[in-house]
Amino acid sequence: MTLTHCLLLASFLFCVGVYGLLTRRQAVAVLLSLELMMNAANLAFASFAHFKGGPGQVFVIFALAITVAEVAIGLALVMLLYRRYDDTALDRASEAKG
Amino acid sequence: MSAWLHLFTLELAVVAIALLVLLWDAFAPAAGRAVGWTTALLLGGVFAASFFVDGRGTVPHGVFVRDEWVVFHERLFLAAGILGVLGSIDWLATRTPKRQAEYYALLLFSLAGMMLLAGARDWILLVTCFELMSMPLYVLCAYGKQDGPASEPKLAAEAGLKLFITGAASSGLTLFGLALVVGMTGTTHVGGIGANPAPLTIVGMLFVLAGFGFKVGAVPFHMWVPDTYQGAPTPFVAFLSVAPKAAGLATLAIVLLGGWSADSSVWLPVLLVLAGASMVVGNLFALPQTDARRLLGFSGVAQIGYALLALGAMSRGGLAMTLFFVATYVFTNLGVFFVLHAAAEEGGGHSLARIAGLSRRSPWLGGALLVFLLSLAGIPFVAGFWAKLFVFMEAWNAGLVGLVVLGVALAVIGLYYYLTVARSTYMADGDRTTPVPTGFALRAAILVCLIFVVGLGLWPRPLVEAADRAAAGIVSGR
Amino acid sequence: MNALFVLAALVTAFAAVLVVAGKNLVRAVMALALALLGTAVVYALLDASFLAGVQVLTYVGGVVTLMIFGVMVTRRHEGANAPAERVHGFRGLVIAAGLFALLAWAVMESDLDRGAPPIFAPETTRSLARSLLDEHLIAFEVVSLLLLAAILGAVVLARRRDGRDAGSELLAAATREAVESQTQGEPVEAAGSARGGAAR
Amino acid sequence: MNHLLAWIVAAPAIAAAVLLVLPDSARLPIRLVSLIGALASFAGSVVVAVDYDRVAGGMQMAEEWSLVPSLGISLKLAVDGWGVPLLLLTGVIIVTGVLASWGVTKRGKEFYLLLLVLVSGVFGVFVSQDLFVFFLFYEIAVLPMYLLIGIWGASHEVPQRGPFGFAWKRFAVGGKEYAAMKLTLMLLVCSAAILVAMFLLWKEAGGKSFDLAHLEATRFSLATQNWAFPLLWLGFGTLAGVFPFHTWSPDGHASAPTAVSMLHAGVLMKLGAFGVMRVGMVLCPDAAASWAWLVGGVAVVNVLYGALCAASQTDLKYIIAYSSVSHMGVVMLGAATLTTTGWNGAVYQMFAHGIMTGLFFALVGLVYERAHTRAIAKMGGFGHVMPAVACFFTLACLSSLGLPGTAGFVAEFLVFLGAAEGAHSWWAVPAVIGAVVTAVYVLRACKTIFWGPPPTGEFAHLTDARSTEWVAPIVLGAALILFGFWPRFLLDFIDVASSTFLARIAPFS
Repeated sequence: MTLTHCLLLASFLFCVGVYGLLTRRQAVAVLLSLELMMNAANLAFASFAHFKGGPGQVFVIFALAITVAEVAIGLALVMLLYRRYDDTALDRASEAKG
Repeated sequence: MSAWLHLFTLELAVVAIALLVLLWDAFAPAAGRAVGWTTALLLGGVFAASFFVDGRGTVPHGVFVRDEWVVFHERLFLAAGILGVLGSIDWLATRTPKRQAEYYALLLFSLAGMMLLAGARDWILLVTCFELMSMPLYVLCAYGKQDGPASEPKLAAEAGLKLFITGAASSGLTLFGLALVVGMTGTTHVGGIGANPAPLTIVGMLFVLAGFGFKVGAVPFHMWVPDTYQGAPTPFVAFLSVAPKAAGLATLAIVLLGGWSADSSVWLPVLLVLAGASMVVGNLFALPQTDARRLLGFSGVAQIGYALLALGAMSRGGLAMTLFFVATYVFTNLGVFFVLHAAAEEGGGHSLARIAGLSRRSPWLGGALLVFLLSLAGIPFVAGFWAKLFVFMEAWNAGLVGLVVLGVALAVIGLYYYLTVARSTYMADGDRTTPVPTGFALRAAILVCLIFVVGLGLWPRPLVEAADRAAAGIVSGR
Repeated sequence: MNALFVLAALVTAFAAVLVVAGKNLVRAVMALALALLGTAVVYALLDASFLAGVQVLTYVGGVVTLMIFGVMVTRRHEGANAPAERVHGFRGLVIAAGLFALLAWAVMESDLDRGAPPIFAPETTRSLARSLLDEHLIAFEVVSLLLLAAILGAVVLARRRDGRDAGSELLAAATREAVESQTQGEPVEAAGSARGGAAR
Repeated sequence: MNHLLAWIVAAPAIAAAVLLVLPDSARLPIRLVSLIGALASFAGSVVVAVDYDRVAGGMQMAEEWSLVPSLGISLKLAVDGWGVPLLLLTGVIIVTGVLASWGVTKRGKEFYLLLLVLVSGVFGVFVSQDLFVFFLFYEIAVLPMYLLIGIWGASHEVPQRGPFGFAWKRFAVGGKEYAAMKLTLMLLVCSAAILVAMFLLWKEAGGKSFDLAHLEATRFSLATQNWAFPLLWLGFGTLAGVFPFHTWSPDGHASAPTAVSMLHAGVLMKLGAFGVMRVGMVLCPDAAASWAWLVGGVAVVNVLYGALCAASQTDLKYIIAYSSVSHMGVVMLGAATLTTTGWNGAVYQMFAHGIMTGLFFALVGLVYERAHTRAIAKMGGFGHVMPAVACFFTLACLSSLGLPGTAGFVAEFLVFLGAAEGAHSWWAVPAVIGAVVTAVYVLRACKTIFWGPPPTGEFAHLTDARSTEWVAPIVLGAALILFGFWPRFLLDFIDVASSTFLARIAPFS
């Protein structure tokens, strides 16, 4: 177990999240992908903190709080959209031209 | 109390107003315009106080610095906030008379986030302030959800979700990038990056920049802009289109010129490419638009390109002129959206045909719109001219001749679509002839914007000097 | 310890892939929970026991529950078998793979594992708490504002004009559906899965 | 009198500001305020002409306010020998223009407001001694055109023909909105070019000041000059109708309402030529000398091509508009000679053509208001029903073809003389041919419209000029003859300035 390994794992998680973000078209699934990205960031913070020291963990605490707030807002928006469209597929939610 | 609390007087005041408004509504729900006017007046008081509160200093550990830079931004954001509140009063009072307080409270939270952001010199504070600024915006974007004409609430919810997803994704990018940067440098201080040529630091910083790029709506992170502008309630779009962008640019300036200037050879090409691409894409995509708000969305992308160009000059003068540009853009764009809102309010929809014959119906509104459009286009004797001019000059001085020529050429293309809007206003005949009904608050907001745009056009010197003082806080020397 | 890390890493990565690859939203949420748990194990291996605890409590306990709630609210018609629609699959794959290649290159190039371990002062839970309330006090306060704004925003979004909240609306919808399906003599779940299968 | 120049520039603007608060319905007050603003400027110009010391020459009546010290922009006003006749010209044209458009009823307030703002800009250009302020005023003079043409203009009524007729219809070519947009965009693209050139010069002169005197004192490197001069030539020259960038001008002039056509063809195109000479040639003398072959060659093309185009038009306004292109070619030709005689001729031609074309457009507007057509083929024998108009039109035609005794003769004669003196004496030949072609088409137009058998049918009851309509023909016609017989008066002013400026160029040509 080295820093390189941990960072590769974090990078992998992040890129999987990016892939989901780009390809999934259900709002909830997009939220899940976002969670993966945030989690990857936290893992990277913690890995650096363990192997190199420094202020990684305290950053994770703040990142967690931010994530939680984002999830709350995100889900509320998803529900709102669902009420409007009876569906959460983003492609159908496309009144805007362009 | 600690010795540094007075540095946050204005921010605390803004938060206090937000809480006051919330409590007022909780215990004595007030319909009508009382809440809005109170908020606006109290914010006005805070704005006035900013000229008397003379707190300059640094918080222990250097996480927050209040200097001329912060003072300038505080005033800019407060002005945008006051105008944003003023512009919303009539709309809220008629559309959602029972649900007004939350709107103002959220707006004020966002405002507090921006004001703190300008002084943050620590990654953790920077990120949390950024989120405090963004989070309420997602909600406000969907605020008009249950009201208005048939197609509007759907658009508002969709706009909110689009803004949220791009915003959250950019936060994810920023955080991951910061993980790498903070890990490599071992400090959360923004200035701690120094000259650190390790690939991981550079990749991390590029991630961070991409995250901020989303927020300011620069190409290629601009795709949310037109959709959101079209969908969200117009008085809010007015605020959204200026204040967060100004805050995002301020952050970019802090990070790039304040923290990472040692490795400018890495990010400068990226920044310049983004600036050029924003100018090109924004101006060209605005051409075929028929919805005024989408048109202004792309125009906003183009304007960000000009601002980034001045930032790319990497000098005190360039930064000062970025600030000047942003400040004029704030007043101009607020004004444009307010006029559009006034013109479209009675029947919904913002296609260019809606404002046909506006100058016949309400000559003052039409004239104001013309002035704002000319300012966006950069025509002499309105503020936007000096803004563009200064930006191009500083970029020229920094040797970015090619981009300046490109920018000048594109500015002319920009003129075409701004004139198209002016043509609808002045030459086309609309189906109505009665004056546009506008509330007092909205008229006041438009008037204030107008005074600033024309006043700065005739006498730009005070703002130039203020911007220069502010820029000295980030970039020392000439 | 190394074996445990490899196991946790593999589980986490596999679960992450499941999150974005699966067609079933509920399973995707469960996979996310697994990925987050795996991450918590890695935290524990990284001597970040406090983080591991927080991860399990807030993430797995809170966020995932919230997600499932969200799935349920928005997917009541199709039950658990919501089709996961997907667009630009190839483009997304290219971008993600490119990004990973860039990151992996940067990680390898930076020569991270050489030199003495902790270069900077290590963090303990005590130092964590201290820096949280000393150096980062302002950020801490800002986060409290942020959470207040988030709560306020969520309430604003979820509330309807007539004053009913999302919960009562959900309840009403579920009741209506149950009544409908019973009058058709068909259990709710079966209807959902049948429709989900058709969509597939 | 203190700040005389500032008052001349400000008077129309102040009148415009007063208009802003007047109600739309107050027709007469609106017109009176406009007229007073215009008259005040004109009176100021006359005072300047009287007070200017023709023997001493140079910049006089200077005044200065600092505007943006960090860039060295200041509002510095002064008048030189070239400025005096052009101030007089502008004053005359705006006064007669306001009177000629006395009958504008559609959105009258806004019309006069924009007209006055535009004139303010024109006055400003002629008296600015700061390059940047020069540019600012130039922009003010150009921009209101968009609305003036777009709202009050008239669309082309002769149907589009020819191989590209369908395309012209598709893009509404000939429509007033098309004309307005084309004019504005072309001129603003050129403004951008001017701006770039300005900054090239400013930077090399030390980046401290835009003061023209300061810039003149700098000898710019050849490379800078060779970049800046073509930019300035095309930038300003487009407004002067330099071929092939003249295409905005016929469309714009033909679409614009009477007073705007008068101002635009009469004064605004002169801004372009003035800019090329005052900024381009004076600040970049070496480049001006080395590019003179091109400037002059294009000017010759202008003269000939404009005349031929005018000869083939069927729309009266287009004829006059193309004749402006041709006559502005004469101005540019005079400028390109780089001789005192040629420059005197160029500036004199600016004045003479301004007066003449103002008279033309005033009369065309008058005819159009009565006959409601601009197609020559439909008209004929109008001289029988409007004899005075016919006389004045004939006078303008005679000046246009350069008949001795009219101002046009003096100007063209000086230019041709200058061309013969200069380095490329063959220029005089095609230019004279152009003058001959001009004679053909103006006389033919004049004959078709005014002379011949008396009109019948709908045109039988046309009337001659009335009340305020008399002012423009009489004043402008008198000026044409006066300055045809007494060129000394203006040439004294012009000559002293031309010699001063040429002194910078002479050693290099």
